[in-house]
Amino acid sequence: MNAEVATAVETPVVGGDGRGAPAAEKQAALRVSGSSATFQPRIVGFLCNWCSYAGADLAGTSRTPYAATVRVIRVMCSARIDPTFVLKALAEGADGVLICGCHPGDCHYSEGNYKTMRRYPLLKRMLADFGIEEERVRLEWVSASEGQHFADVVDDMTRRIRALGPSKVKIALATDRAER
Amino acid sequence: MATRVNPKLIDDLEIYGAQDVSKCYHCGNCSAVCPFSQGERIFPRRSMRHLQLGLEERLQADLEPWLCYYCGECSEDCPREAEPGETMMSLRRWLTSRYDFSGISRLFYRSWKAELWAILLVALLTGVGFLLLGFVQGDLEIYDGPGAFLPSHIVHWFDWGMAAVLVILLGINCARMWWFTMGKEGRANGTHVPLGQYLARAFLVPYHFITQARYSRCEHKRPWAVHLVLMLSYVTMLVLIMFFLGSMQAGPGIDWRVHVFGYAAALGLVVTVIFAMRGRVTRTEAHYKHSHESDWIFLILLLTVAVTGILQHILHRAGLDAAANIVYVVHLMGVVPMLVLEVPFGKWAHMAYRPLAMYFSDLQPRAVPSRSRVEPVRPAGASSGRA
Amino acid sequence: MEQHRIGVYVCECGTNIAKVVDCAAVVRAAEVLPGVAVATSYKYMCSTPGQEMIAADIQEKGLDRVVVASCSPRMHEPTFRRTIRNAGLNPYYLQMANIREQCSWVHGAGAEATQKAIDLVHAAVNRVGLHEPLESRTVAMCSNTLVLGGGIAGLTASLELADAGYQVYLVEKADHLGGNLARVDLTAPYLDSAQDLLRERIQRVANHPRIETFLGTELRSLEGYVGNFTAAVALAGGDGGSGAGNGSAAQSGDGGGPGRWALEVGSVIVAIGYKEFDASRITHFGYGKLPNVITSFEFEKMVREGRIQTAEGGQPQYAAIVHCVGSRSQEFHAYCSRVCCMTALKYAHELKSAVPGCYISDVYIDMHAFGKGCEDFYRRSSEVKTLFLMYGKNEYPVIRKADPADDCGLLIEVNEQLSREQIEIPADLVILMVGMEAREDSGEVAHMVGISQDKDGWFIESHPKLDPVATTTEGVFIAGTCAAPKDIPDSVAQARAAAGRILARIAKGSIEVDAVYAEIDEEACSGCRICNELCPYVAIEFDAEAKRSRVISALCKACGACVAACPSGAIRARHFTDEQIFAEIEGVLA
Amino acid sequence: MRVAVYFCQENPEAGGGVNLDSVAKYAANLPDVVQVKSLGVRPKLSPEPLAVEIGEQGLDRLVVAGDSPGYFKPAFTRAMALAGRDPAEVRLASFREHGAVSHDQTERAKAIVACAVSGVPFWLAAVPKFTTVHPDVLVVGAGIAGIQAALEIADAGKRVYLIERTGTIGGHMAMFDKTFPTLDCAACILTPKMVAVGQHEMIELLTMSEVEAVAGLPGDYRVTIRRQPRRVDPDACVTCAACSEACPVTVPSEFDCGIASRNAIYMPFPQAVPNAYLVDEASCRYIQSGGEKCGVCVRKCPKGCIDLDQGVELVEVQVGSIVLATGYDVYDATRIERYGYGVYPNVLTALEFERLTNASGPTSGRIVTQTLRHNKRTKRDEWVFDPAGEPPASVAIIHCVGSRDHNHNSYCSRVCCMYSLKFAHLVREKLPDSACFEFYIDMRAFGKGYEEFAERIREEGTFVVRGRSGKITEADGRLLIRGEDILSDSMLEFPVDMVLLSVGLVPAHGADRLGALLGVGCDDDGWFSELDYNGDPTDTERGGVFVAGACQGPKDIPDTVAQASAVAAGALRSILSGRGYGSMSTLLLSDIEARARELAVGMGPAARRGD
Repeated sequence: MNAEVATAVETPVVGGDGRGAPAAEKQAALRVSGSSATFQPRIVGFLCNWCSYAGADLAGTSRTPYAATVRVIRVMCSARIDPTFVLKALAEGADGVLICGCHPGDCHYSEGNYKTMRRYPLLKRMLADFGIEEERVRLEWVSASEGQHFADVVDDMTRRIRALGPSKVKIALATDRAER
Repeated sequence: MATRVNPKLIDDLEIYGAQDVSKCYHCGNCSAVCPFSQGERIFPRRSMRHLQLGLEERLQADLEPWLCYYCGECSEDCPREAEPGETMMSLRRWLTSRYDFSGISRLFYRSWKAELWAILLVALLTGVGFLLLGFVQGDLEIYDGPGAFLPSHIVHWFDWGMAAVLVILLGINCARMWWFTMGKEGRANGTHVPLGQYLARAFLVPYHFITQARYSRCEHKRPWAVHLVLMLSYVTMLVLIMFFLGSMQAGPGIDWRVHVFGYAAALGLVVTVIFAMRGRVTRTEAHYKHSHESDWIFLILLLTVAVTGILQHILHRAGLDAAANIVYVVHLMGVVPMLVLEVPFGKWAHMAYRPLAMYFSDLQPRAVPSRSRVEPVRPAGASSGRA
Repeated sequence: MEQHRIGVYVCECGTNIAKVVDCAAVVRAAEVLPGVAVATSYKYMCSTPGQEMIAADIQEKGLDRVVVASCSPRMHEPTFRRTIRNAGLNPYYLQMANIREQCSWVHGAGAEATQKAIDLVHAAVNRVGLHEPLESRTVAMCSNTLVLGGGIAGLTASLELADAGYQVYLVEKADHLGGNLARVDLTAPYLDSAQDLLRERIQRVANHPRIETFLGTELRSLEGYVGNFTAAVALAGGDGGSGAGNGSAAQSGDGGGPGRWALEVGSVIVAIGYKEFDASRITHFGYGKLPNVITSFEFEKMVREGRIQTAEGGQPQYAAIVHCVGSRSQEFHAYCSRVCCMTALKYAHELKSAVPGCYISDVYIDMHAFGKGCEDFYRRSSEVKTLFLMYGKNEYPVIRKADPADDCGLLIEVNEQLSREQIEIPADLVILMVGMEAREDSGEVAHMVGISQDKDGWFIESHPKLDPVATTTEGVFIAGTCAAPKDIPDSVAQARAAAGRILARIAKGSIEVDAVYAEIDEEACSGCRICNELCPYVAIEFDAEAKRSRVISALCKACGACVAACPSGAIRARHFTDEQIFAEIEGVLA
Repeated sequence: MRVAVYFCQENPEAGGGVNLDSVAKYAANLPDVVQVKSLGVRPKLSPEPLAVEIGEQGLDRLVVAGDSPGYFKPAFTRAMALAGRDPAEVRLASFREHGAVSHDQTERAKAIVACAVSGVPFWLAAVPKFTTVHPDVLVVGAGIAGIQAALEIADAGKRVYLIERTGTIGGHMAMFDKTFPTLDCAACILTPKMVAVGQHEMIELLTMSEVEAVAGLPGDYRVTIRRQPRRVDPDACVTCAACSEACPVTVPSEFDCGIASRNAIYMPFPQAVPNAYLVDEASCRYIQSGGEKCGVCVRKCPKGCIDLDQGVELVEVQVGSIVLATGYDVYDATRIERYGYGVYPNVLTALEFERLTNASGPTSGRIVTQTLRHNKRTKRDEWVFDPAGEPPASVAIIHCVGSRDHNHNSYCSRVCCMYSLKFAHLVREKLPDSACFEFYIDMRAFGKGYEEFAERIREEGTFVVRGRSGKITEADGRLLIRGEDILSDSMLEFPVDMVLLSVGLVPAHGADRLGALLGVGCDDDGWFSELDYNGDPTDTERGGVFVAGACQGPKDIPDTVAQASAVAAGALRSILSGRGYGSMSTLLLSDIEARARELAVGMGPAARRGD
């Protein structure tokens, strides 16, 4: 009931929007730089709760625009990110996977990110075996104070993956569904 | 080349009346409320700044102090009670002493005792001189006509002599003013104002002198009215004495053609002077809040002259010629110091400096580059824009 | 998988979300997802009506899972957990979708943002179905507190706690109490005695039965979790400093040994203060090269010793004070050090008093006279004819030696902003107001107690506005200048605030700790012990007979490192299970 | 030890405080004191002759006494050094700083001198007797400070009575749109706390209430609270708005600073806590007509929870500690004619703009200029903020309105610079094509992340002008603003569409009365006086009474919250230890003397370290 009362007053503001504008421009820029203008990649981001997720939040609070391509999944620590998560994501049709953790030495759990660092090369090798371009998976350190950095990472990754085009798995899945 | 700061200058200016300038924290309020602060001429704040920093050269070249009429609004609105209006007033005093070649003005402003003694001395000499003149060639019982104690033609010649002295003294100081504000400055930034412009705009001097047009643009109108009346009365009196002294002194009949002006002027003088004195005592209006000793000396002197002038006139009409003559001498004892001391060296000099300042400030933008070197002296102000 | 009754609540957050994300569309998309019983949007979900709406639906419509799509869970997860708990649902039956910080605030209005929001909601719906009812445990709260740093903040916090009747261990790295304030003579703006203030605190601390002071001592490690920490402290760098206060008493139990103590504490207050900026880093000022260019603290010493004089031993006729040395600059520190302006004015007054004839120039950028009585203090210093000169940010004044002809030793050249003149200021003594910096050891400390630092090295509070003394690590608090530059009153207030938070906990006797931790399925565990070494909190013990590993849940901080590493997949991270995350992945990519 | 006492006054006005002669007489009779001198107001001291005097008298310790005697200390310190004595042995006896402000505090002044003479810090010797403390706490004022303090104490399991003058908690913060420098919306971070207060079992919330009388002693106060009738049962009300829709009266809304209207029965704002309607006695037709007219809301209310005849209620509570968090009001901008506030429709105060730009405000956060509307009821044209109104093409923001000005408030209001910058950001964000000008004197961006924020605003393209604008006049429908742009050495005079006045903060009305009731002093500007500026910023002269937030002096949110928690600490400290401080006024000179004497033993010279 109260919902109606309150929402009745409210009508979303369209236009005259300062924050929107730069974001839009940016995305336009991304499009032209990308190989195919239409293709909007889907990136799954695994962010550690203490640094990177906070960093992504900071990008928000400081209104730093970036491509709307990443879908964030929060984990307590980058060390929690099981290689199978990455493979799962790719298998489900992600065009890329972004893994973010605290900078080496800053881990909330003192050395979780070192474990991540050690696991990463192995993961890459695995991907190579599956014939997945290694650029589709990326490990980045983003601290709680690096909102801008996070935005840059996402934009950069979006650009690269656009260049690569949709992931094979995804295409396979698509055709697969088409046949069924 | 950087200009050296001189933190001692404000101590010096204190003597000229600028007591609170150090309080200013430069919010710019005063410049914003002042209707005259426009374009290149930003004051009082900028002048206050130059004073705080002790940039004597700059201050000496500034015309701004003369462009301020002390309506007092800036002082009323000042958040720090830094009295910008009074600071401008003090700067005018300081400038007067700077323009003056003789150093007398500086002496007067720094010690009112000296000023008083000088006035008394000159008055005494005048008194003695005229008494001698009277007793030697005339009769104390005769005020006017043949055998007059002080024959008008002699006094008239004397007046012209006075005027000449006055013009010379004041002329020199005005020339110095020109040099400081136009000549030297012009050289500094490699420009000069063409003579043609000087001539073309010359009318501004009498214009501003007579009308006080600028003053009328202040928010508060009354000070302007008072000042105008005072000034006009004074000028009228001057004209009468300089050109119609004969018919002025003639009597006992009243020659309305001249005397009516005399009465008007005298009335104007007395009323405005008393008004000013009242203001300085009650201190209700901002521009009367602070009084320098020189202000009082000036007013008292003017009042004496006016009153004695009227008195001798009345006595003469009453047929008490002897008394009239005595009062006449006293009158002259006031007039002479006023002319030789106050006008060139004291507060009265501003009646020359102010219109000149208007004139110069009008000319300065008309300056053209001199053929020699051309380079701006001020560092170009960084744009306020997207800082 | 059994059918759930999930409620999806999309917050418009005024227009913060609604202006970019088409909330109605998100609701429509959510409605059709499997298990979703209710989907609606509202202006402010966090408001009372918003929360009541959820509670009502839980009771009336029999919801068993709740998804809130709004701001970051770091902001409101506790709020909504409380809401559904009060409505009789297990608090962990909640999942939030962050469609503000990570969507509406970073993307332009349009289909993309809305689609992203839909995906995030989808993921949340998928995940929440797999949530398990978890119970957060309450653990005992140890009433002892460890205070790091014996400056005014540390002293004040210690006294506050000890006066309430609880044990405090005050650990100071230096060989004396008082910190930076011990070097100060008078405090701005009332010019009261800093030493009296300090003497009062130190005296009370020294005589307090409940405060145990460790001088010349530093923290070596901090184990455990909120309410149950074990702090290892030891004499700094082995050398005893001036001995370890009265610390050699009872506490040197296990892990002890000479000059080492293991302290059982429930909370930690970090109040390690600041260090001053090294003025020699700014070459324009010639600090260290020109004899009469000194730092604020060097001048402070002169004042205290009553020897305000130039290197040549003469009385300065001209003195200059330069503000913002190392602060508010691009090359050094972007931030304002907050106290220098008032300190500079203090010096102006002190100079006037000790060297009556001295002309003082104060070279500043903006006069930060914001505190109680400060503006008045500023006015007074201009009344005594302190000459204030304004220079531009990042346009440093240049100090150079004067010619023998000049009546002063040094000249400061500055582009004076208020007159737009390039001017030079005579000076015999130049005081550089050096700013504040994070201490070198702040990184170390941060790491040991598990809190984060911002780019300048200041400790990050858990919320800059509403939680200025707490940190992301439960039970660890920050106070005073180690969080950011601060003056004495603000430091004291913060110190008390930290003490207050701790007293509140102690008063309750116990604290709730998160129910999220790892657990080992003993059937599946192969006893390979990989996890044992992996755990940074030694929270995994090995049962020799059973040849199985076991997690000590109280110590586990749920990082999940072991989970990812376990070859036999025997370890589950509660609330972050593989299934839950897989479901989330499917959700975002559906 | 040979001690000399010198009296000097910094501030001529404050000199009128204590009776210096009797203090001087007293000082002369103190042990060790060999000489007492009165140097008068702002004496011109030169160290050299003082040094000679010190040498001749063989003085070991100097005491400088008066209001803010620190102004003269360095001269004495240097004199001591010149005379070859220990320069640390110059002690201050600061009267004003230690609470000896008025004539009747001459005894206090004596005590201060006694302490200084024996080299003991005053606050160490002057400790009032401890009292037992009742565990309940009263918090006056439910802005962010009061809310924070109440929550902290209540979370410790102690009972809190939180009283608030208006119909809802939240205070000024609830009116704000965004908060500097992080720009997260005030509602987002405040409402959870408000909700928590509303739900907390240990918090007894009394809205529309004020302190009527205070009896009892520190640790055991009996406070009578005057509770204005809400006339709506907050527990029964479901905020269905049936009543307000029926209400024939419309008056300006306080919460919206009068830029929007409300009914006589209304909700201050949707997230109000308690979340219920209330009746404004002053505008309700029924009440004004003595029950003759109207009363339609009662009939319309589906739950029958409106009782227009409800009367005032006096509640008495017994508490051990009292927290003052009464906050502030904003300066009345109409007192500065030259800004034309109240004359020109588009000259707004800061709070009005907060509401205008707030998503939950009358224009749903659109920044628009006022439009002239014909009001059918009053048959008059009125200026209103219409969501469809014309957005301003240029906005000027004037800092320090009523602050830092001898003619108004001489103090700095501490928050205006930052919120003005925030406004600039909001304007540029919502109206990217608009021009925005900041007229400031000093940009006081001193907090954590503030300077960076200021830089960001400049980069965003706001014109930041150093120079306070002097005047605003109207020229063909626009506002003509005139001021000096000092940094570019030019005069500015140009038209804008909207002017925002960054009005300063003044003590909340009635704070003085409350202070009088509780025996808490106020400083010259009317803010509550803390016990000690540096050492005890949240305690007061009165035992068990604390001050938090802006009522003690202007403050931003983080500092306010910190103080609120600090106050919670003070209250909890005394509750948990069962003993709290008594009032300073109960201290006898003899007690302090005695304590100072015993402390003097073992009280070494000043801590001189870290060089």
